[in-house]
Amino acid sequence: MNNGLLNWFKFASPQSFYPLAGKMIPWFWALAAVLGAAGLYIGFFVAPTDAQQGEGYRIIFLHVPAAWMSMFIYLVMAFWAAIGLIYKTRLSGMMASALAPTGALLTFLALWTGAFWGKPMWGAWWVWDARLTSELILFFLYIGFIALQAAIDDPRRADKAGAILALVGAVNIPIIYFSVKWWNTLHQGASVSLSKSPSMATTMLWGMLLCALAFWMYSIAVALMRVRSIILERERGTEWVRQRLTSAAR
Amino acid sequence: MLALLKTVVARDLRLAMRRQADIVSALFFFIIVVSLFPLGVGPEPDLLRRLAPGVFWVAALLATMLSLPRLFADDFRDGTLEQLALTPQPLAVAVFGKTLAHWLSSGLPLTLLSPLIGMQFDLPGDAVWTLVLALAIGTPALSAIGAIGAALTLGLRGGGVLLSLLVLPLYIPVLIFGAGAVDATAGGIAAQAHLSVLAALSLGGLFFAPWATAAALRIALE
Amino acid sequence: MLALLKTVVARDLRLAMRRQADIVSALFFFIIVVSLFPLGVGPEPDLLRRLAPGVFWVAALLATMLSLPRLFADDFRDGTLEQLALTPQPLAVAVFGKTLAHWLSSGLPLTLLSPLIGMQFDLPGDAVWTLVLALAIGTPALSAIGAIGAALTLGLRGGGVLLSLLVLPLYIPVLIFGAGAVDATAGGIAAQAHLSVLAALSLGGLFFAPWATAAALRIALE
Amino acid sequence: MVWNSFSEFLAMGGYGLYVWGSVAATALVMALEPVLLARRQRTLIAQIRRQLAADGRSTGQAPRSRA
Amino acid sequence: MLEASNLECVRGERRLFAGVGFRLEAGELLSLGGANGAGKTSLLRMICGLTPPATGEIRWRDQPTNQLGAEFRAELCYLGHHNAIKEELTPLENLLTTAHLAGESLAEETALDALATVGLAGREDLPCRYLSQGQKRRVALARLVHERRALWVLDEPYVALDVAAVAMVAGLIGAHLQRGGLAVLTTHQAVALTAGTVRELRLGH
Amino acid sequence: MLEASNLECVRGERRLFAGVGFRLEAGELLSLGGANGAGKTSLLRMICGLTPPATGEIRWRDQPTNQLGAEFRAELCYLGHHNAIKEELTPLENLLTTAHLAGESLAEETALDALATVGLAGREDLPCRYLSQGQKRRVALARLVHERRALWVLDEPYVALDVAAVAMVAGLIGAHLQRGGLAVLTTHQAVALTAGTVRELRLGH
Ligand code: HEM
Ligand SMILES: Nc1ncnc2c1ncn2[C@@H]1O[C@H](COP(=O)(O)OP(=O)(O)OP(=O)(O)O)[C@@H](O)[C@H]1O
Ligand SMILES: Nc1ncnc2c1ncn2[C@@H]1O[C@H](COP(=O)(O)OP(=O)(O)OP(=O)(O)O)[C@@H](O)[C@H]1O
Ligand SMILES: [Mg+2]
Ligand SMILES: [Mg+2]
Repeated sequence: MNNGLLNWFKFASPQSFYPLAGKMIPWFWALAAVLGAAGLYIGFFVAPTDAQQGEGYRIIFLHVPAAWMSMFIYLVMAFWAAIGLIYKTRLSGMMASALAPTGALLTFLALWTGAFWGKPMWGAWWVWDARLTSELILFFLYIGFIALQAAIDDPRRADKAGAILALVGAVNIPIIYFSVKWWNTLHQGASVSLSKSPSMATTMLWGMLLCALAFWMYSIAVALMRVRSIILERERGTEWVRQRLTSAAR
Repeated sequence: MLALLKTVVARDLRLAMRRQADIVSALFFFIIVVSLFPLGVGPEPDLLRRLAPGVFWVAALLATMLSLPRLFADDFRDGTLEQLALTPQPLAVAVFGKTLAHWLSSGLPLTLLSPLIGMQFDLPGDAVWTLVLALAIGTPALSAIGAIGAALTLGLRGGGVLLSLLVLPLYIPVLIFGAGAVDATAGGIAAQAHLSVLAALSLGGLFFAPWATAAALRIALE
Repeated sequence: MLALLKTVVARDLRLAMRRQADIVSALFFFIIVVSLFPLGVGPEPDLLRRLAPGVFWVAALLATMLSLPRLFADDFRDGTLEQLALTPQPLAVAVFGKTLAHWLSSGLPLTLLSPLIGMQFDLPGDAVWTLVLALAIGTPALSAIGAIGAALTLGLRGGGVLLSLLVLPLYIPVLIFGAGAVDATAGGIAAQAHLSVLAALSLGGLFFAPWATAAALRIALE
Repeated sequence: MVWNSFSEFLAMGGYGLYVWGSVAATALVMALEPVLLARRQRTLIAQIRRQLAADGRSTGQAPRSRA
Repeated sequence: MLEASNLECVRGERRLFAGVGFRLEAGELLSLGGANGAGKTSLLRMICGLTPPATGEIRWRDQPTNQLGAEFRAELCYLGHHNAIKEELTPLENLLTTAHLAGESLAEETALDALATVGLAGREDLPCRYLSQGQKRRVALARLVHERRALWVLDEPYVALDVAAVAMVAGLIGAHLQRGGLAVLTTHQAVALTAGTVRELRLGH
Repeated sequence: MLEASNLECVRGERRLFAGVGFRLEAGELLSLGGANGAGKTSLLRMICGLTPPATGEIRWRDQPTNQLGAEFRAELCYLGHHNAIKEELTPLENLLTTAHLAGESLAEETALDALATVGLAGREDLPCRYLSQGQKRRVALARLVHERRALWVLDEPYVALDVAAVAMVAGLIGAHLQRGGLAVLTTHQAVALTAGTVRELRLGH
């Protein structure tokens, strides 16, 4: 067990993770492309027209994956933050900061595609529905995390402060989600509500799942790219970076 | 440990008193924000009555938040925070003391004042009482959660605005249940459930937040 | 004189940029405060549409005000203000420069963002444009008047809250005419008159406020 | 295949603006993010190479930090 | 009693010092020298446990300070560049709260006596904001008059003081050493102590 | 050139000094002495026109300074207890803006040269917040390297500086006097100047 832990820490060192990430990135890109192509093909060419929403519902193939990933990434971010605080591994903090912008962008996409869906379906770009509102708050949490780290220029300090914020946020997200939900239902029912068909056509479901997987792979690929930049930035003074960059390879 | 707690609370309260304006102004800020609304929205009593709970709580949030940047900043700048970090007791105890003092000088006066403003908005009597109760139970959570934000943004210039960016999203549950309690009473429903959640939030906040805050402070001191 | 003006504006803007988060956070503060209201008041679109103008202007007021305490405080604490007071040019010129920089980093971004939030509240198109126009014309007055308050409370501890106490009442005309303009358009009336008053307030403020501010600063320095 | 013609595909049953607006935003973000990241990595590497070269030339002198 | 070995300090991408070590016994003073920016303040903060060292260890009574924690802090008195006084409190109030926060009880007469010792008689009840630069420093230093903790860590205690006050503080430190206390201090002024052994450590090249 | 007569300073209910007067000609330095709290800083601020004196008058080139106003300020360079630097700007940016705010144009090379003179080479682009106490003071003092205004008013310029830096600043002041400049300064350290006539004035009893 001890041995396994040691192995783990070996990869947790930026020095050995940097080339590993470099090797993994193309694979994740390939997976994202294949899964995305398949999902969009099913979504846009195979899946039938929805009885209530017409063709407008096809936004679902972008919206739902973006929404799922936006929430999932926050959890992963908080996980890395906790690891960083507990085991003091340098890489963890870097992973957390690498994930945040991607998470924020996906949250933005969920909001954007949601708004573009809402306008034709509900007649408004935005309503104060529980789910929408909590997604908006999630966006604020991401922005807060990014802004906090941007405001601190000692990276180690930025990591620790960010980690505390991410953890506090992670504890709060469920509280926020349920409070918002309760808030909405206690008032008079929202004047509009999601018209979910009880049993989604299986093709639809498949398209959505494939797209979600594609978004997942995309997120990993992008996060790995970003973490490589972060590693280089922070370790620019070290011997291994010097060797790596003075030898021909990159 | 208790002695330290007492000293911290006493010192912070004395400082708040000495800066005379402090307590009074937090109050007045609350009053002014609440009074601005009728000016911006128009004077219909029905509309205002519906707005009242939300506006009150938003104003309470903002008033609490406005005094947060100073919670640790002065102590940080003049070196007192280093001294606190070097006392034998855990830093979280001192933080708890400061949180308490912050509540005593911001949340409490605001709570005591609220019946007056409730009357201004023509709220029914039992709704006013729920308002007072909700504020009394909920505002400690605001101080406790706010302390985390204050500690995280310590020493960062432009901290005041960044602080609100971090803290306001975390305040949302308090806002919702706080306003919900008053709304419920005004609508003739019991506010019990809302108040219980508020109490849970406050207790949880007062218990866990000081540790997070202390950790953040140690980082700021490095 | 113009050179001094340029230096002051450039320096303050550079400081704002350096504190990176600053401008972005002022914006997000605005967004968040605006979003708090539906959470406090409830999600009915009709109610929210009526509230929107008032809420926007109150949020703009608060966002501007929140960045005011720092307008002179940093310069005061580290001695830069003494240096400014000792330049051969009138202090009012430097003050004007700082006011301008403050508006560029608070009022302007907020104005540019407002259409988006207008849509969140489901405002009709022409009301959104009036909102943008009103904010563009009115926010300079907020910066100019705010500067006086910031100078008067300089060096007084507990200044942040005291500042809001002084400044908010002075902001009320801007609030009334700003919200009035949007309300008028939403109600189908021309907003011309409101906007003219706003313009007058801003021009007057930008012209007279720097002198008052400079005088207040000299007192603070004594 | 559910579409009879390309223009029908574009029209999306009257929801073209919304569907394609969403697709465009997603595509834009997902294309831009990796491109920007790749560029950041390239400039960073070039920067560090320059710095290393400069350090190699003038050894012993503390490098001016924070480019 | 206080021992440091192989300390390294890294700030940003700059290594300020490395391989620094010393050993200090009861009744000894470590005088830290070095140019501006050499890392004296950083070293003092390391000793106190405010900043963790990049490498190396600090031991107090043969135990690592980061393990001792509260036990070590209970024997430590730190005075930094900043005065840690509140401008709106009076010198008396400041002195009393500082003591209470440090977990000590201080009678009012003792505090008044300490203030008189540092030359603030007549200013006990004037808010510190009105005091001159040197008077503010004296308020911070008044704490040392009745301080009996074993280890004093003082960052440029003589700054802003006039000649008489410098002598007075040097006297306080001398008495502390004579009682068997330890002290670490930095200063750019050459000040002679009345008692105790002085060890020198110069940071930087 | 600079002349003060019968100055009185009252703070709160306390009269700090009264009947203070002096006369300073080109190439002369007035060294203000006195215990902590004697009123040195207060006197300097009076000379600059930041605080009006309770009684008495200050004249520059035989005209009252409060009438001269901007004209007097254009010949004055004041450096207070505080450094007047922004922690988030770099030394280079700080120096340039200070000069521009004072209405002077300063080329970037000149500024870099000044920073090198005060020993900040290699720190030009590090935000000042990271600098040590003495380095911050040096940033403020870098302004003096190319300062050609006639009257320098310096409040404890040597504070926090190491020995080398004190000598460097003393050299700058000496050169200024030799060019025919005037200076008023306070300090608690005895520092020998390289040139110029020194007049002493002690405040307090
Ligand atoms: C800005 C507006 C919107 C936002 C922020 C938003 C946000 C979200 C979020 C966070 C989820 C995932 C929640 C979960 O799985 O529990 C989600 C799922 C979903 N959304 Fe939206 N949404 C928006 C608008 C819309 C609109 C207008 C529609 C359709 C009329 C819609 C339909 C759906 C559907 C069908 C799901 C999948 C639900 C499931 O499978 O659980 N959304 N949205
Ligand atoms: N992020 C950073 N990057 C590079 N250098 C840094 C950074 N942070 C701090 N430094 C340097 O670390 C040093 C801190 O020194 P410290 O404050 O310990 O000096 P000191 O010996 O106490 O000096 P003084 O006598 O002036 O008080 C300074 O030289 C400063 O320039
Ligand atoms: N409101 C007040 N009431 C009484 N005394 C006051 C008041 N304000 C200031 N003082 C006194 O005025 C003096 C101000 O002195 P000043 O700052 O000019 O001293 P200084 O000579 O520069 O001293 P240092 O060497 O410490 O810098 C102090 O002695 C202070 O106690
Ligand atoms: Mg130091
Ligand atoms: Mg002085």
